[in-house]
Amino acid sequence: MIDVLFFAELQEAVGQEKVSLQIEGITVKDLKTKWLAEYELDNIDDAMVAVNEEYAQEDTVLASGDVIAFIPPVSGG
Amino acid sequence: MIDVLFFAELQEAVGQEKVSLQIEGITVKDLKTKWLAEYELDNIDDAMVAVNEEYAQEDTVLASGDVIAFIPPVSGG
Amino acid sequence: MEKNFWITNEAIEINDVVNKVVRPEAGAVNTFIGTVREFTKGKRTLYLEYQAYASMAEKKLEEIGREIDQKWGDAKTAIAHRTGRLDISDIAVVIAVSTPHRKDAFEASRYAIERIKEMVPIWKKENWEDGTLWIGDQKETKSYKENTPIGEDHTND
Amino acid sequence: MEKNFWITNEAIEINDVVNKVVRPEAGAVNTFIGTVREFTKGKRTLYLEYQAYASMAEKKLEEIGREIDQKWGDAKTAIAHRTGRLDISDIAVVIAVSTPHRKDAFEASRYAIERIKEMVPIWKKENWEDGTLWIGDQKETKSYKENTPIGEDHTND
Repeated sequence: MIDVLFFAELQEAVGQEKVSLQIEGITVKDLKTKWLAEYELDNIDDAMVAVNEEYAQEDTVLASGDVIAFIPPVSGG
Repeated sequence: MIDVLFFAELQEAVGQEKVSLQIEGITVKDLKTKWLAEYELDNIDDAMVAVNEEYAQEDTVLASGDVIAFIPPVSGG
Repeated sequence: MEKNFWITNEAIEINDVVNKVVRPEAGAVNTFIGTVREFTKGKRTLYLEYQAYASMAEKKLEEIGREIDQKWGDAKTAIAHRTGRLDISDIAVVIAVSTPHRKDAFEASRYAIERIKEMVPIWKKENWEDGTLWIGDQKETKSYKENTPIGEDHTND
Repeated sequence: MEKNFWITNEAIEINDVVNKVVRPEAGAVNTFIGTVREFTKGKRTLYLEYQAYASMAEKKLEEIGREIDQKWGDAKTAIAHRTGRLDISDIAVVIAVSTPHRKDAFEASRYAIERIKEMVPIWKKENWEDGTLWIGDQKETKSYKENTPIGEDHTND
């Protein structure tokens, strides 16, 4: 199982902070294009991706227990 | 009468903060070379001069009531 | 509070941040304080809402502290960022950097705020009279390489 | 306290200075805090004594505020400088500048401390283990033109 976290406009689009999925061994790209397609997140490709709180590439393979976060363009400060 | 103020090492050399002199119509340069000569202030030429709290040149002519301050190199901050 | 880098839902006390970096070796502390500005390009902000991926944001703030250490040598950094609803003039972020000499403190503090705006997972939602919007304009103003944060931002405060 | 520029014999509260410049138009406040450093070039300071020509110093600090207004437009500045005996890590000076955007706040705050070190009549006396000295090294490190302050200083903090 992996946890997928959403923030800012993505969180509002999904309607929740976290989605848990019974998958593993797929890439971040697969997660976006296949497993999250149903949410129709237009802006998800603008988001950075963090795996276990570190920025990661789209070809990162996800293991069970990973926490994946989609990080829309940040605007702190 | 004019008041002459000293600060930092000049104040310690003179032994007081303020000297009042019954003079007027002289320049700052005269003040230094004639009226303050007795104090043997070796560093007075390193000091800036302020007349009535504004920086002034050595050829400024002093009027009665003026406050002249010798400002050694500053080191605030 | 033990941490030098933290996300909080409460008002930030400037002294709490500064006190973490004052030390005998330092002669200079530079502090950057980000406050909520009422008008941006003529548009009036009523209030802001800040959201953070708090655990990751604290790690990234710590990382900025380490970057500063490496770049400026003898520097000590503390950063606090607030989340939740902030009204006009409320403090959103406080950065404090102490160094032996002032030039480094200015440079490192500036570096910290630029890095926060590049890569720390914190978002602000504008609440105007006529609507709301999550802000995040890197797409227009900065280069992304493979969706990891690089480049310089040009946001406003 | 009404003044935005002041010399004081008491401890300076950072908030007192910052609060004078926080305003709805500002999104950024830069603060420079000068603290007493223990070691300078390997020599240990026990404490410092600051002396000021207070009335003129306050005028000159105000003048720096006006210079900042002219150079950066929408900026608000407050500066407090302490006099008397200061121990290690005590705060000697606090500068706060608020501006709509952060770049200006950093630049103006840096400008303020450089100008203080050039031309505000304040002096510090070093008290080391083996002696004392009024500091003031413009003669060696900066150019004077007819004994009025110009040029850039290179002092330490």
